[in-house]
Amino acid sequence: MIADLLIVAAIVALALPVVLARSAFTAVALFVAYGLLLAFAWVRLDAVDVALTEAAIGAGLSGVLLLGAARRLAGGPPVEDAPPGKAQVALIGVGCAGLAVALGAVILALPDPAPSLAEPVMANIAAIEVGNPVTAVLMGFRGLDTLLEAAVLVLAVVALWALAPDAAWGAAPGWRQPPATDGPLALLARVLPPIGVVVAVHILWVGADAPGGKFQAAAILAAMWLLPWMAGIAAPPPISRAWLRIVIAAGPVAFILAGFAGSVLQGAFLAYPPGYAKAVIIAVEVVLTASIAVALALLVLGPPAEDRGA
Amino acid sequence: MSATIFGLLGAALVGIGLFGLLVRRDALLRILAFNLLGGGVFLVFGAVARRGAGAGLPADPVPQAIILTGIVVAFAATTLAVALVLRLAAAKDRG
Amino acid sequence: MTEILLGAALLVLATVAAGLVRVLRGPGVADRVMAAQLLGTGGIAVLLLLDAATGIAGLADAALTLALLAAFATVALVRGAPDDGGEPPA
Amino acid sequence: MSAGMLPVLAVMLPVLGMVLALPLGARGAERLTLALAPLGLAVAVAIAVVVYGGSAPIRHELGHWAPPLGLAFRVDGLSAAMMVTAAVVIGATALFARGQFGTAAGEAETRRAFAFWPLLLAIWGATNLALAANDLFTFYVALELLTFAAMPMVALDGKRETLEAALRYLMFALLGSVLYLLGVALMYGAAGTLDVVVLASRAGGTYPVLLAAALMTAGLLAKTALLPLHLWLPPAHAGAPAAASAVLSALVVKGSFVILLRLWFGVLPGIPGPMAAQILAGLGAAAILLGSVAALAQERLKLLVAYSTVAQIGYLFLMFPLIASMPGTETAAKAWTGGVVQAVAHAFAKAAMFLTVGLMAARLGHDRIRDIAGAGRALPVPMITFGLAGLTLMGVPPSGGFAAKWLLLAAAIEAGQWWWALVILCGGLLTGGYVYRVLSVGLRAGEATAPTRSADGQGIALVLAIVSVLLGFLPLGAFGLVQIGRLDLGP
Repeated sequence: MIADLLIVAAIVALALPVVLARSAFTAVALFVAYGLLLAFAWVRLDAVDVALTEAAIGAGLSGVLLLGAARRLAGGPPVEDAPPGKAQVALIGVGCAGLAVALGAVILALPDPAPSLAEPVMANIAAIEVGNPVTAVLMGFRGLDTLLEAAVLVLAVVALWALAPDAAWGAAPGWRQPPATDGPLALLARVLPPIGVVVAVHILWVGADAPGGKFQAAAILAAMWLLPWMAGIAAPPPISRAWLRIVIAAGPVAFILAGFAGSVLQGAFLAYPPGYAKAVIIAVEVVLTASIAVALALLVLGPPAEDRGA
Repeated sequence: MSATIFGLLGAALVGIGLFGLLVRRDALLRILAFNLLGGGVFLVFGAVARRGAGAGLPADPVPQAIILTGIVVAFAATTLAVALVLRLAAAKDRG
Repeated sequence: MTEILLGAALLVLATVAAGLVRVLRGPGVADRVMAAQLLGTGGIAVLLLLDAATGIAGLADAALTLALLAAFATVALVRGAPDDGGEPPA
Repeated sequence: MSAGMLPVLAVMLPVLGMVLALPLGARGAERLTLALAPLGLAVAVAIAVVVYGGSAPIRHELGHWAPPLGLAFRVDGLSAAMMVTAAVVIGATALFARGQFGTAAGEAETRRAFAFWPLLLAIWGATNLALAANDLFTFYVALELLTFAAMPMVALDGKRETLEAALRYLMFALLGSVLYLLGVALMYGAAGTLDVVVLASRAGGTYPVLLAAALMTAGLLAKTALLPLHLWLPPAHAGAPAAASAVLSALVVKGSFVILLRLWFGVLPGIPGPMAAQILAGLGAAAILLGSVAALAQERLKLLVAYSTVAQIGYLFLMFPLIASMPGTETAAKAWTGGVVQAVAHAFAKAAMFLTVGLMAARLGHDRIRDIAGAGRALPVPMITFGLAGLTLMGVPPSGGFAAKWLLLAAAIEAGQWWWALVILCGGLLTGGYVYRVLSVGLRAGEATAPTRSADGQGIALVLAIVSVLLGFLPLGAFGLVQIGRLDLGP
């Protein structure tokens, strides 16, 4: 209870200045701290799977992405329209506060006891053959959503690359990093990835029966893959590389093929053969992890940029 | 109890994020505000999940699974928005 | 024993919250960055203490993840912070 | 193979194609798209035949898990009609786009060609997903797919204005998504399920449900670009390449609209009061009138067509109060059919119009309306296409647009809500105004010449325009298809 209130107070104390910050860089630093605290909120909500994801993506990958953007925009961020007037700001403020209050009131008015699918999930989890109920939902009961989300990530990579300048097409993704430095940074970038890969494999493996799984493992792998590039001791592969594109596509393709196998063998898309459900799920998850990791890393890097050759 | 507290936090974050999205003109700050807003939405969902504890589980796994995929997609959206803003800034630099 | 561990977790959490003041007030970017790092370290401690106290599955893994990603974010901060360590021009 | 496989194929073929496009590269993706187009059309037609023949929706429980725990596809008459529409529009656009985005053998892959084909397939798959799915979160995934595919389509030319339009669109779209998702969270908290059919029996008119519905509606309206949330649409649709504009106007905005129909008439039949429906239609009426006036005032052809989309979207919302105030009656059925036929007819007409306007701009070297005098002689087929598509938009008989507007008009009068009838008539006149303006300048003698004489694609646009007109010749019985499995009549 006290811990909850402490976390809530800290999160609000960070979120407000993010919105009001004068410089983008300050706002991003605040935002990274906010992401870390959010992970605690998820632990307190008994959502350790989500806490893992939030720590990896919310605080880690997002932080790196946004810090990079803030640095590049430091010269003068693009301003779109004229800023709203004082009266307008006040009006929007009242409106947003009203929405927040209404939302809070409605949350207090949610039915008690809460309707839930926890029981049907546990009653049927044996057929999915995994111990972690969240994984059972992701890969079993709502497998279609997960499959399509994996496709969304592939689409996001296509969309990102579509934003490249024509002159840079086919080149390596991302902006040119400052030249390599020897010393602690380069050392870290050499030492950390092997450890990270082991941790990622562990998180993926336990994910079948305990909190963890492909998204979390993929986020860690992506971070470890990015490290040497960020430290300037290695360069990412050009986006025209065939293997890169094949790895990104492999996960969703494997998932879709598993789905059609269910159509043929079991009479329903994404139905797993009894006794082999866990084997199929883990096989698909391993391929998916590789695809998602590469996709996430490429999304952080951004499209190929023109200043690379300059 | 935790569910209610964090649900209300989610509501507050939705208000804060929406305010930032509508009032700020700096594109990067808008992206941050969008992420605050998204975090608030996920917390509301998380509160709903926690309230749905049952069958020996501390929380309803269905909304938790939805939040997981939601976080990944929100991240992808953020990367696209950032890339677009950077590209636009580069285009403006060239005049 | 559980109470002691939970109390310790709460104490660390309070320390982390105190560190937030630096994140919020700066004045330099370096101050904020260091404070954000304290959050990461403190976060790992809190998670491990909670793990020992409650035994909720996966907390140790969450701490592990946080440790890796905090190091990752540090690299980004070091490479990304403006050279002077102060506020970039607004 | 059971009929349940058909919706799975309709969704998964384009999605699989989109994913495979990445390793295949631009040339392979182009060929794959052109191969999938007839296949997808065959699937869509088969779906329509099965639904029409069986007079019942197709259901398929994925992984044999029944809702509320699992997910099910449910394809009713509305979905079937829209799936056929999507398949035709996508196929026609793909053929048309070969000229602009094709890659010859041995040619290096360009950015535009690399991106266009998977984005097109993604829009197709996402549209079919929005039509087949029956779960509020699966709808969210479809919305995200649509956004992620449509945004880069807008920015495909890479010019500064189009990048700005894309950023504005992305901000609107992301805000819409997140509001929608907040509504989904509340809905789950209130009812413990996200399945549309199960929700219909569980979601009462409690405060959480009402706020959820309001948030989801607001989010979907931003994505459908209903006035006053339309600001992103004209620069985005006018700035995109012609082939992209065609699918953006014809399909992407309809995806969120169909989800809105599912929400109002599937999840919450009768719960949003008649007042809310009147407000929605009021916004629609404002969109019709202001959008048409704005179209009249445009200097550029592509912007004119884009503002015409803002106006034509308005018609879609006139069905809401007519169904809400007369639930279960003949009048409601007329309004439903009218709205759906409007969505279909507009998809064909607007795709034709954007393709043809793109052709004209490419051949004439500009799209300034006052300088197209002489285009009637230089570019007869595009001018005819524009005119035919214009007939449908005006609602002149016989055309698909006429059938749609006539049904809406009749329903409005039967429901005693004559003011909507007035709006429909005024809208038709204004539409006639801007279509006539283009035709009158174009048919005037003038020096506009088309230096390049390639005929690529003008036939495709003409066929789409003819289809939009021929819809008006369909026997009324055929429109019965869209009545099958209407959710407001019960599951």
